Amino acid sequence: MIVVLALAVGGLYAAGAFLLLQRSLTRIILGIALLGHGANLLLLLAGGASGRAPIVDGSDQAVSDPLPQALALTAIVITFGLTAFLLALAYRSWLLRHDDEVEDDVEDRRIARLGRGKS
Amino acid sequence: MNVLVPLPVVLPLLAAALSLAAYGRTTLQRAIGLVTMTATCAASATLLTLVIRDGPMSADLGGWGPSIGIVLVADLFAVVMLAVSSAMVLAVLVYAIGSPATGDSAALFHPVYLVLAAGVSASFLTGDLFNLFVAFEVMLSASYVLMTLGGRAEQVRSGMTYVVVSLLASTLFITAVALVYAATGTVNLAELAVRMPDLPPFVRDSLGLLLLVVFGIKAAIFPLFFWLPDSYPTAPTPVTAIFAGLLTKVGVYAIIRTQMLLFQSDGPSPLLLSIAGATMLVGVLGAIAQDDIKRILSFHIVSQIGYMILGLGLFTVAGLAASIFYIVHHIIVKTTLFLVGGIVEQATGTGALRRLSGVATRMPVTAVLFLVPALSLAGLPPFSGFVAKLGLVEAGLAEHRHVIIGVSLLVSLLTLFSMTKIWGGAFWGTADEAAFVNAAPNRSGAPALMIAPTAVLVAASLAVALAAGPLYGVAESAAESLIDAGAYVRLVTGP
Amino acid sequence: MKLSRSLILDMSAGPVFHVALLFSAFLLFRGHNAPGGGFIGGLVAGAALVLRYVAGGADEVHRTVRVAPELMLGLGLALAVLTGVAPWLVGDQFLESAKLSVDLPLLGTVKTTTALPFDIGVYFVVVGLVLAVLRTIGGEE
Amino acid sequence: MIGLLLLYGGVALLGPALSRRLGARVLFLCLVPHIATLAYLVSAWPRVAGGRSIAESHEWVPALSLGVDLRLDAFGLLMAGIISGIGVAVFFYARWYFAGRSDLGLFAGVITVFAGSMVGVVMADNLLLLYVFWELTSVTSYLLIGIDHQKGAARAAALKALLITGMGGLVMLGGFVLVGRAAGTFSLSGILATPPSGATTTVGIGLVLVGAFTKSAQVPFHSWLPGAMAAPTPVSAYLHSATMVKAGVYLIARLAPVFATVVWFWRPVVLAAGVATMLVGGYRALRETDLKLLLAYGTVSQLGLMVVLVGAGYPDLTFAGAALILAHSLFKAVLFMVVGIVDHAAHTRDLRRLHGLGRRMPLVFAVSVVAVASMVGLPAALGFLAKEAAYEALLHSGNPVVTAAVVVGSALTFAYGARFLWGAFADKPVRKEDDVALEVAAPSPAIVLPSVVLSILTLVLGVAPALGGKLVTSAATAVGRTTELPKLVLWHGFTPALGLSGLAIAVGVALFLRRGSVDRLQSRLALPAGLTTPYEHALSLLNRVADRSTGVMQNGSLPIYVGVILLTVVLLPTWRLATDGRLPSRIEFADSPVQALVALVVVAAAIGCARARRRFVAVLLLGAVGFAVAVLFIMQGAPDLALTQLLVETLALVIFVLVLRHLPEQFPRRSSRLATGLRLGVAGGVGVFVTAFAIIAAGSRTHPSAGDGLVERALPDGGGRNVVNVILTDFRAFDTVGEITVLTVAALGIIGLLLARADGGEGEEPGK
Repeated sequence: MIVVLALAVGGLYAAGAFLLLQRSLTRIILGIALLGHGANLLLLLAGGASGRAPIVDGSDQAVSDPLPQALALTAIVITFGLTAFLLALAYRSWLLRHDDEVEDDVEDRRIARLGRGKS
Repeated sequence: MNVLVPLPVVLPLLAAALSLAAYGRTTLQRAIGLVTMTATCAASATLLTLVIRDGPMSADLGGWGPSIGIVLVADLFAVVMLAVSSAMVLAVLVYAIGSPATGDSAALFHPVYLVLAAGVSASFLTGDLFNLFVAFEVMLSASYVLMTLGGRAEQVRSGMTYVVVSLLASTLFITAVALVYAATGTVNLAELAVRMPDLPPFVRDSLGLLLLVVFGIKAAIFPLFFWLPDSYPTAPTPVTAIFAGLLTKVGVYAIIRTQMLLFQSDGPSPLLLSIAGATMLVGVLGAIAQDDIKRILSFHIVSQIGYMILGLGLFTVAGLAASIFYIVHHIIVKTTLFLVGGIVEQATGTGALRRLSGVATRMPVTAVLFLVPALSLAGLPPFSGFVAKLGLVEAGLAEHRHVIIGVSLLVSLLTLFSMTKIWGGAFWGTADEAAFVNAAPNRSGAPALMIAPTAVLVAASLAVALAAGPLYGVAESAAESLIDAGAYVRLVTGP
Repeated sequence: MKLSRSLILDMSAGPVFHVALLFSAFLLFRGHNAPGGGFIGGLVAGAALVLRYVAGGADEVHRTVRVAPELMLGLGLALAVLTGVAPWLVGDQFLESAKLSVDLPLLGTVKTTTALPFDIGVYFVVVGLVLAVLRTIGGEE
Repeated sequence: MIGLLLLYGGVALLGPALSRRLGARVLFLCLVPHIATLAYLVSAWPRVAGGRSIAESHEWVPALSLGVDLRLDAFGLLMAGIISGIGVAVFFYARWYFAGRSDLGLFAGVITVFAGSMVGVVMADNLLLLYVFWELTSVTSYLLIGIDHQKGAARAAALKALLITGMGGLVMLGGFVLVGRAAGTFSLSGILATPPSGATTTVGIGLVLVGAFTKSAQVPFHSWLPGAMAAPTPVSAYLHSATMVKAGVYLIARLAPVFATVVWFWRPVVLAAGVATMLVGGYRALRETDLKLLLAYGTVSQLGLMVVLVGAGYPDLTFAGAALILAHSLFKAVLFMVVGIVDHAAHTRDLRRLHGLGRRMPLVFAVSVVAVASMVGLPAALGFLAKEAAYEALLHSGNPVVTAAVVVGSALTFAYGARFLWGAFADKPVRKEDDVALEVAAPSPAIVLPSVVLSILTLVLGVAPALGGKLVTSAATAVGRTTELPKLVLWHGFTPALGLSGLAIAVGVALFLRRGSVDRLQSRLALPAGLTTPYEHALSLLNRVADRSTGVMQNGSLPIYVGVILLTVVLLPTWRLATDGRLPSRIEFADSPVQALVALVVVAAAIGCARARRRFVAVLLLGAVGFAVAVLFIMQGAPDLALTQLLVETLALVIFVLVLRHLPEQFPRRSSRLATGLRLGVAGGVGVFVTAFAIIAAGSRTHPSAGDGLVERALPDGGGRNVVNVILTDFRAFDTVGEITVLTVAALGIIGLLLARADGGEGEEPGK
């Protein structure tokens, strides 16, 4: 494992996690996207050392592991589709409430107040 | 057999495509869904009988085999889950067609619902870790759409929580897959089972724990459960019902599958047992604190997951058999309870206990349909939940795990308490005719197409109790095959 | 807020769009042997549609592609799954591929595999998704 | 025997179906299984007399040792006879009690299930099966107590009974499994034949006792029984005097002869509970002004006495206990039915308001006198024989303290028995505020008939001990495994036992005559009203704990949920990694300086994105991350991946922009320093964890990659040179099918969300 790349993955995860912990939905989506980048890069790195593109052309040079590439490609596309959906959800939320923040659950808050009120 | 194994995935998927092509022609879409799901049920049932008779089967997709392509594995555990889940999908589909509340979004509902069915089947069948991720995504993406169907404000809000938490779990799943591949060089489960023991124990354990967290989020175990009670209740009833019955169980299935195949422990796992106990307790306490039928039931999902993890955590045949039986029982019973909750909501326009009263007087048939699964959920005899609970108690005491069994019995009492909260709050009391705004003028208060599948499921749960002997035998065989990871490997890689 | 539009974009959208579409088809067909394939082809076609959108808004996209996104998604998915199911007819496994040689009027004999119709299905689904996005998220002003 | 149980089940199903047509007459239908049971018992009597038994077995869940194993011996026969015999009387009574009501379908069904379960309890030879029937009686009792569920008090009482007995049941289940495991069998007869011993058994039996105590309303679990009086009178007469509450006594009687010696605490605990229950019940019965509650506490007291008698495990005491069980069932059922008749006739059960009823309904008064005579142990009634036998046995093998307690208990019994008769029937002055005109309707002969029959039975058995003696002796033989038993006799002569009887009666008479002083003493000693009982206290504590814990755990905030998940991810595996994890020895820093530079760009852009205050800046930086990652992909040798990444990133940017154009330019700023610090901490932990885990995981690889095989087979078998594409469309085409399915669904979701009405989509509200 190349340390620089592992560090890059770690950086992406850290930044993504930080954004995910926010209340603004836009930031949360950005966080998920960053985490997605980190995960895809990690997947690729899992294949081991870098090499020539895995295209069979008769040469003997070592090629990079194609399996993680295929897996990462699948993951990228899936993340893309779901990010698009999440953006649509954010947009819908904006249309309904004109707010970008993720609210707390109403019923949960009611019970939390009950719990505090009686104690 | 090559055709039969992928069929429970292929049929609903193809039907989803057709249903899309028939976009907006509701009758045609309904027909496609009903025909396909009936066929899927038949295929799953056939698989089940064949596997019981001849042993497990596998299918090499594309004809490639384990180290090149993706393998589907129909072992007993998988086909039991498949058979139960496809039956649930069909029953809830009928309910959804009968339910007036799903009318507006029918055009979208049908294709997406079928995709959900395909994703669930694929999750059970796949023998490949990355493909399991894909199957999860298929199932989850469909669940995101179903959960926000109609786009009401509260759905959008709770949908956010649900989608964000699920996406985080998916990213962690990819992370886990990547780390597993980095350490072993394969994503095929059978090959992983062979290679895992070669890893240093701490790497193996850490991978196991990471996967436990990943699936634990989907299964809603402690401390990863909170998204569930916030999000499930806001979806339309058929959607909540099928989520309640199936989605968390797919998570439990994945936990059991990976823990047994890749990270099997020699004796009871204190970690899993503690998680089980905490999950049971927080779930049932949450349920006691709630005031809404669907929210109470949602917290009970969490609580009941604890029982399933309890059986796994013992790592014995008896424990696993009890878990498997519990899962089957719970899928049926929990789905039914949500369907009944939906009937009450449909008739009265609310699920809030403080606004409900006298449902049993106005809708006696519905009351009976609630009572049976509610008592079963609390583990009271002679219903299926009792057999499941008894199995766990015997298995746990056989391993001298007295504390956790004590907790499970206590939780059982608390479950009963919170079921009586619904019964006493909504079903008993004086019936105010004006409150039953939408009630159909019959003894069930609901359209026949909502009542019929609910009644069939109640009958099914009674049948599970009655035929518990042979069914428990099946659960035991499934548990034995799970304990013997080598059998799985031989099936996939050949002798 | 309306996205800024330039004259050059306006004029080039038409020709560029068609070239991009052709290029996407090229990527789709060569994918089995060189970088490309259904995804990449579909994404390029999607990018072309975005260009069209930037030039003329959602209506322009609607005029260009009259197929409903739901239908395109359904067809793409059906094509991919049916390609997977077809081997059952000859007794093979689900998703088993076979090599084909097809005589096409202009290109002559093309050697390919059944992975191609599968990839075409993928292509359609990707384009369907982009269409859906542009019609909905892009539709509101 | 299973046929009988199925008959109960079948009738239970039929009842609700026919109730609309039959009205209250549906209860006649419920008599069928009782009569069938009685007939069966009569036919079985020759085969079980003298300690023998009949057994039959049916499989249910063999894997869990749960089978329908039934066994009938003389004790079971006595119990089943009481259940079905009293059942006939009470159901007949109920038909007139409920005359005119047409909503009895559910009632008929549930009470028949109850009766069947009771028969099951006394016939079950498998502990687990016994538990099945046991809990069924709890649930049916819940539904029966709550039959008048429009009243809040009925609902609360039903719940209380269910929770207390249900709790006991679950504890008992744990005990059963422990005992069964220790014994290696769940067969009751097997366990009694070769009893297990040791710590597991001791604990198990202790748990079983708790279950039996709750069911038979022993102190401190007795409070549900008086509450259960919210039920209609037929239910009280049947469940809460004759049958259900005897289940615990039954079980204790079965286990006592064996476990009184095996388990060290058996005798002290059982006798203490029994004595306490007897005294508390009797004391409270003297205070009640509601006739039904008076009887309820009387029942509590009698149950205590029964437990004392059968719980010691001595044959002669068991014999007396069996006689008392029979006698109690007969007289207590009558007394409850009488209360129902009085209530119906006078519309009150308050003994401060009732007066002069003895004159107005002499027949009812007469049966009550017989029943009370039996209860307090006056000669010529069955109860006298039972009590005499009890004193005999206590003097012979009992402990003097217990004997004294029984005398006190009997004195209390006499006093509240007299108080009952006086309260219900006597001509007495009534306080002015209570003196509402008492309109008394004459009861119909049919409703009185069952009481008359039972009273006659009490007298007949009382003066002809041989009739019931055979049954009681056989029952005690079956339980105690001994044949050396006394007999029921009318006249023992002037024995010490008779002396004790006389003493108890004398004290009882004194207590009754000085009832004014007793009342004053009791009200001075009484606990202040409004004090919460332990049950209420526990219930409110439970609700508080539930609210609080849920309020803390489930706080509804997404960032906290995400934070907990991330922390779990970091902590759980890290805990294991940190215990003995090592970094691999072979670590490379970077392939090339350019790679390091691009990696730096990735991280810098990611941090910039996380820090950005403006939405567009953040999105552009996200794009920069994407493009830089694509460069890394190319350097790693993944052109397809890089190309896909570039295109996806571009399209994603477009979608971002399309959405963000509607949103404000700046992010809202509201975080405290602490919150930001916490976020940074968690985020940093995640980053470190992933980096470390990645390096460690990759460093522990010993096997070759699956990808190597794919490269070899791509061209010859897959028919393509681009291995990645062959994987996607052929080797792992199934992944791709799933992937395009996700895309399809995402597209549908977008369509669904944004083409739904933008006004809030109220159209989806159920029922609109």
